Amino acid sequence: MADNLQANLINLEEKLNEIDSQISKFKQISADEGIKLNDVVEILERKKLQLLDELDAWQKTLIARHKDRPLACDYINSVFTDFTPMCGDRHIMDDHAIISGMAYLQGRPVVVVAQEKGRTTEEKVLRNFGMPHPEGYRKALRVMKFAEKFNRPIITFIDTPGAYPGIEAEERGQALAIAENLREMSQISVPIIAVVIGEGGSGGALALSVADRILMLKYSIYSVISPEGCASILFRDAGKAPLAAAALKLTADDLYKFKIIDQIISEPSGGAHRDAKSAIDNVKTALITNLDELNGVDKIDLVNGRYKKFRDMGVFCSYDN
Amino acid sequence: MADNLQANLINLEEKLNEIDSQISKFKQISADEGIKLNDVVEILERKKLQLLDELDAWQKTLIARHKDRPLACDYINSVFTDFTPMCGDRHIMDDHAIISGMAYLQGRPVVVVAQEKGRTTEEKVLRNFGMPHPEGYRKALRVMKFAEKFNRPIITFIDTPGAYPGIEAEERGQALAIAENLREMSQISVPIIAVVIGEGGSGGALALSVADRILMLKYSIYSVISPEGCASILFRDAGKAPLAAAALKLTADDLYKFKIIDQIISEPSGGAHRDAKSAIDNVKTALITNLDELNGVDKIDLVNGRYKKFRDMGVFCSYDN
Amino acid sequence: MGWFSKLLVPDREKSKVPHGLWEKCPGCLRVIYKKDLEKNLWVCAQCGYHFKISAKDRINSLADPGTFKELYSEIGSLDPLEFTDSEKYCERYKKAREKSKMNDACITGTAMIGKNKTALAVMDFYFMGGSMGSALGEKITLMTEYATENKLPLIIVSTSGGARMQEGIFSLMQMAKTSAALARHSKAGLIYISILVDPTTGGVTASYSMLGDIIIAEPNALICFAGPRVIEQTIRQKLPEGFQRSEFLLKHGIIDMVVPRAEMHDKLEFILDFTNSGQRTVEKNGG
Amino acid sequence: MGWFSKLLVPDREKSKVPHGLWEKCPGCLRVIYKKDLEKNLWVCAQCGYHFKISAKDRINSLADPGTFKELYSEIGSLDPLEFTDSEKYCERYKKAREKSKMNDACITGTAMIGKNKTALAVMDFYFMGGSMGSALGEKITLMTEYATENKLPLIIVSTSGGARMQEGIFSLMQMAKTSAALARHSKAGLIYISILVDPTTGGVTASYSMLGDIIIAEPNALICFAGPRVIEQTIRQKLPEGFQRSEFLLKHGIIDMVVPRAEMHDKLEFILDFTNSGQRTVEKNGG
Ligand SMILES: [Zn+2]
Ligand SMILES: [Zn+2]
Repeated sequence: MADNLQANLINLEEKLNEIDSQISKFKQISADEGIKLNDVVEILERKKLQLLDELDAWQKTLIARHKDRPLACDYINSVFTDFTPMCGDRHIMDDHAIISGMAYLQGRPVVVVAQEKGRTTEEKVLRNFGMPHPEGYRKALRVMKFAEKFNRPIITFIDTPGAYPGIEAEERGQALAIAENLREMSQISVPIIAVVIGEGGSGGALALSVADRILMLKYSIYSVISPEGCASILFRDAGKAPLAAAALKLTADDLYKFKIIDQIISEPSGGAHRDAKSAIDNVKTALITNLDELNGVDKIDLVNGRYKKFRDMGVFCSYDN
Repeated sequence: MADNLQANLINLEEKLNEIDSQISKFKQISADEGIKLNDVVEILERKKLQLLDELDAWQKTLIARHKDRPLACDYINSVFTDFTPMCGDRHIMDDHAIISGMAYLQGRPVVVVAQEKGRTTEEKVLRNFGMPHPEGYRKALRVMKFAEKFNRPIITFIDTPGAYPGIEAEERGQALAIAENLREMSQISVPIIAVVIGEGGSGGALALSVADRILMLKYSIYSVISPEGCASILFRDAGKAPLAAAALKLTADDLYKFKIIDQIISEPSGGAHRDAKSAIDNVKTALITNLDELNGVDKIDLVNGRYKKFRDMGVFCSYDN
Repeated sequence: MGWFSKLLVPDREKSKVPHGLWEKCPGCLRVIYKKDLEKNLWVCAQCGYHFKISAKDRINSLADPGTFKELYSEIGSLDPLEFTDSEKYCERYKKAREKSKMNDACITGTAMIGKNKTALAVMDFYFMGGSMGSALGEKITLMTEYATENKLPLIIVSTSGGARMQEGIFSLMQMAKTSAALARHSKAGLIYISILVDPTTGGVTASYSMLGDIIIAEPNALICFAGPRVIEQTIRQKLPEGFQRSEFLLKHGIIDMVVPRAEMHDKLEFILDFTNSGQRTVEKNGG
Repeated sequence: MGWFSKLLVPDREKSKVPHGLWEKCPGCLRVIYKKDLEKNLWVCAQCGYHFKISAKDRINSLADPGTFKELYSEIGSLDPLEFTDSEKYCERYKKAREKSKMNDACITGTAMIGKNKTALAVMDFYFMGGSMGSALGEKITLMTEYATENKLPLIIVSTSGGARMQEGIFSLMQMAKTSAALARHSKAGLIYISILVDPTTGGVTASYSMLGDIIIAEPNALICFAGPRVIEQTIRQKLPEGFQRSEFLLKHGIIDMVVPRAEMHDKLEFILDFTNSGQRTVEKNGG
C-alpha cells in the first residue's frame, strides 16, 4: 500500500526528469546548431511549473519526507559556522533526536535547536527517526534558557513525525515536557525563529515552534496529526492518507493563507532534494532577513508580540443561544 | 562488631532505667510514708544528668540512629495539622525517601520537606532507609519553589545516612541534583528552617539545609561523613567509628560551639525515643519561636542574611609565604 | 459529606445513560440504582469506579451551590478547513451543539469554593470526545486571562480525546495559546490547579493540563500523551497493567495527588485557602 | 596548535613523577619520552590518555601566556577540630604546604583567554587529593565574588577526592558557600564554565563543579558523587565498564561536552567569545 502511495511522487519525479532532459537537449541543440529554441524551452519550463503547481498535499507530504531531502544536520553544517554542540538535559540522557548548540550565522552568534531524523539506517536509529523523548525537549529548553541568559537569538529546525510514543517517554512525562516548553518558550526574551524543513508533526513539532517567526520550506508540512493517523481514525482506512492530507490543509501554502506561518521559503523545482544547495541558501537568506528584522526589538515588545501572535490563532464565533 | 559498638548505648540505657526506677521508688515511698526524700531524689537526678553529660559522640550517634527515635513522620503528624502531601519531581518518580507537602503550624501555613527513614522493614525499604535519589532532591526543590511562589515559609527535617550511592542515582545526576538545591535554596525568598532530628549525613543532608535557621535536637548528629566511613578511610578500620565520631565533632554541642547551627533543641533525658511526645513538643515550640522571629523579615534581607550566614562558615588564615 | 447533599440533581448527559432506573458498574459489574449513583456523585459505592460525568455535573460537584456564574458560553467553533470525512465537520459539530445544548467541549465561569472566588474551566467528554478546537482553546485562554486580570486562582478540569483533527493546525495552535496564557497567570503569582479525569489524552495533556502548580487526578483515570493503542502499535508489545493510569503517574512523579471525586471539593478548598489567604476555612461553606 | 608551543615548561609536581627521562602510560602501557609528553600537555600521543597535571601546568595550558595574575594565594586552612588520625591534621597539612609550595588545593586568579579577561580557579589533585576544606572553599568563593563584582566570566577546573574530612562540618559547609556565591554570579548574567578532570568526586562534584552554564570534561575522567567502591559495596555488584566516566556522563545528559586537553583553550575561547562579545576571535591570541 505504501508503495502505491509513493507511486504518486515517483511519477512526478520521472516527468520532471524527462522535461529537464528535454530542456537540456534543446539547449544543447540550440548551442550546437546556433538555432534559437527559446520558445520551446519556455514552453517546457512552463509545463514544468504547471506540474509543480498541481502538486497535491499528499505529493508535498512525500516530498517533505523524501529520503534525500536535506536534514537538520545539512542546514546546520552549511548555514552556520562553528557549530558547537551542547548536550544533555542535565537529568537522564542526551537525546540525539534533538541537536542543540552555539553557532554563528554570518557572524551573528545564535543558538540552534534542531530535530534530526538521520539519513543512514544507523543514524536513523541513533536519532530515533527524529522522534524526541521528553529529555530532548528538556535539553532544548535548557539550551534555549542559556540563549536567553546570554541574549542570543534562537533558531529552531522542525523535522519530526512527532514526539516519541513509547513506554519510557510516557513514564518520564512526554506530555509534561512538551507543555513546559510551550509555556516557557512563550516567555523567552530573545528572538526565536522556527523553520519547518520537513515534517512538522503535531505537539512534538510545536514544542520547538513557539517562535516570533515561523518559516516553512515550500514543500514541508505542518499538521496536528499525520495524514495516515487522521485517515485511520476519521476515514477508518490508513490508505486514505492522500485524502486526509488534503483535508488537513497541512501545506506551507495552506498555513500561510491561514496566517499560521510568516513566510514560505522557496525550494528548487520538484523539492529540496533535487538541489540541496539552493534550498540551504534560501533558508540561510530567510534566516538572516528575519533575524535582522527582529534584531533590536525591545524584549518586552518581543514577548508581548509573541503572545499576541499565538493568542490570535483560532477561528471561532459567538452563537446567540 | 556492630554489637560491640552498640553495647555502649545499651549499658547507658540500663543505667538510666535503673536510676529512673529508683527515683520513682523513692517518690512512692515518700508519698506512701509521708517522709520527705527530696534530697535522695535530687542526688539521683543529678547522677542521671551526670551520666547524660558524659555521653560521648559515639553514644550520641547511637541515640541519633536509635530504632525507636521519632522519625520525620512522627513530627509531621504531631507538630502540624492538615499535612497534605505533594508528590513527584515532575520527571521520573516520586521518591519516598523525602516527604513534602503543605501543612499548618499552629495556624500558620508552611511547606514541609522531610527525609524519612521508615520504621518497619517494609517502610524502610519503601523509604530507601532515608537515602534520597536525585528525584527526591528535585521534588524537594520543586515544592520549595512552590512555597516561594505562594510566600509560605519552609520547614525541612533532616534525617539521612546520606544521598543514595547507587548506579541509577549516579546516572541521573545525584551530584547535580544536590548542587542545584544548594544553589537554589540560597536564593529562595521565604524563610527556611532546617531541623536535624536524627542523622545529618553529608551532602545528602546539606541539600535540604541551606536555611536561615538550623536547629538540631540535642542528640542528633550532623557530619561531613559517617563515623564508620571516616574510620575506614582515615583510621583504616571501620571498628574505630567511636574514635572517628569524636574526632569529627559531629554533635549538636560541637556544631553550636562552631556557630554552624543556631539552636539546640533539648531532648528528654536519654534521648527522644524515651519520651517522643516531649521531643516533639520541644521541636514544635522551637519551630514556632523561630518562625515568629523570621516572620516579616524583608525578602532581600532574608536572602542576604542567608548568604552571609553560609559565607561566614569556614576557618582559615593568611600565610605570608 | 455535608456540602454536596445540597447539590442540584445532576443532569448527566442523558443520551449516554440507559434510560432505565439502573446502571451497570464497569468496575465491578454490579447493577446499581441510579438515584444512589447520583447521590454518590457517580462513583460506585462498592468498587470506587468513577463514572464519566458531564461538565455540568462536575461543576455541581466542585463549586459551592449556587455560586457558579458562566462566562463565554456563546463561543463556538467554525470550520476553517471545510473539513469532511464521512460527514461534514460543520454538520457533525451542529449535531453536537444541539444534543448537548453547549457550544463546545467546556464550560467556563467563576465560582466560590469556600472563601475563594475561583476561575473555573471544566471540560465535557460528551461533546465530541472533549476534543480541543479553536473554541475550546479560546475559552480556556479567555478564562485564564480573566483569572490573571482579576487575580483569581484558576482550576481547569481536563478530559479529552485529544486535538480536534477537523480543525487541523488551528487545533494544534490552541496548545501554544493556552500555555502562553498560563505562563502569564503563573508569573502573576497566582495558583492554577489542574484536575485530570478519565480520559485525558493528546494535545490537552501536552499543554494546559500538565501545567498546574498542583496537578490532581481522579482515581484510575487514563492520562497520557500517546494513547495505549498507538504505543502498542509502536513497540509491538502489550502494555503493563495500570500503565498511564493516575496511580502510575503518581508513582512516576508526574502528578501531585490522586483524589476521589467525593473529596475533591474539600481538597481544592484546602489548597486555595493555603495558597490564597493562608487561613484554613474551619467551617465548611454551604453545609 | 600554535598558542601552547609558547608554554612554560610544565613544572609538574615532581614527587609523583619517576625521576627518569621516561614515563609509562597507564593507558597503553607504552614508555614515552617525558619531554614529548610535556610538549603534548601530558597527553599520550598514542592512546590519548590524559595524565594528571598540577594546577600550575593546567593554568599554563588554559591561560594565554604571561596573562595569569594570582589572587588569594595567601589563604590556607587551620585545624578547628584539632583533628588527629594516624597523624595530626596540622602536621599533615604543613607537609602538604611545604611539598607543594601552595597553601591549599587550588590556585585562583585572573587571566586572558583570547580577548576575554576571565576569573580562574584551578584545583590541584596533588595537594591532599584535591580535598575541599575551608581554605579551598574560601578561595573558590572569593574568586566567584570577584568575578561577580568585576563582571567577569568564571572558569573553575575541578579535581578532587572529595571533602577534607579533617575539617569536618566546615568542609561540608563549603559546598553551600560556594554554590551560594555561584547563584549570585549567575543572577548577574555572567557565564560560569565548569571543567571536570580526572578525578572529580564527592562534595566538589555535588556543588560548584556541577553548576556550570557549560560543563566540560576531559576524556575518560572519573566524575561521581559516590565513588565506585562505595557503590560496589552498596549494591554488591560489579559496575559496568565506563561507569562514571566523562563519556558516560555525556550520554546520560549530565555534561555538555568532552574536550581533549589540547583543544580546551580554544574551546573556552570560543564559548567566552560567544557569550561575552558575541564575536568570534578570528586570529588566535598569542600565536
Ligand atoms: Zn463498581
Ligand atoms: Zn598511552
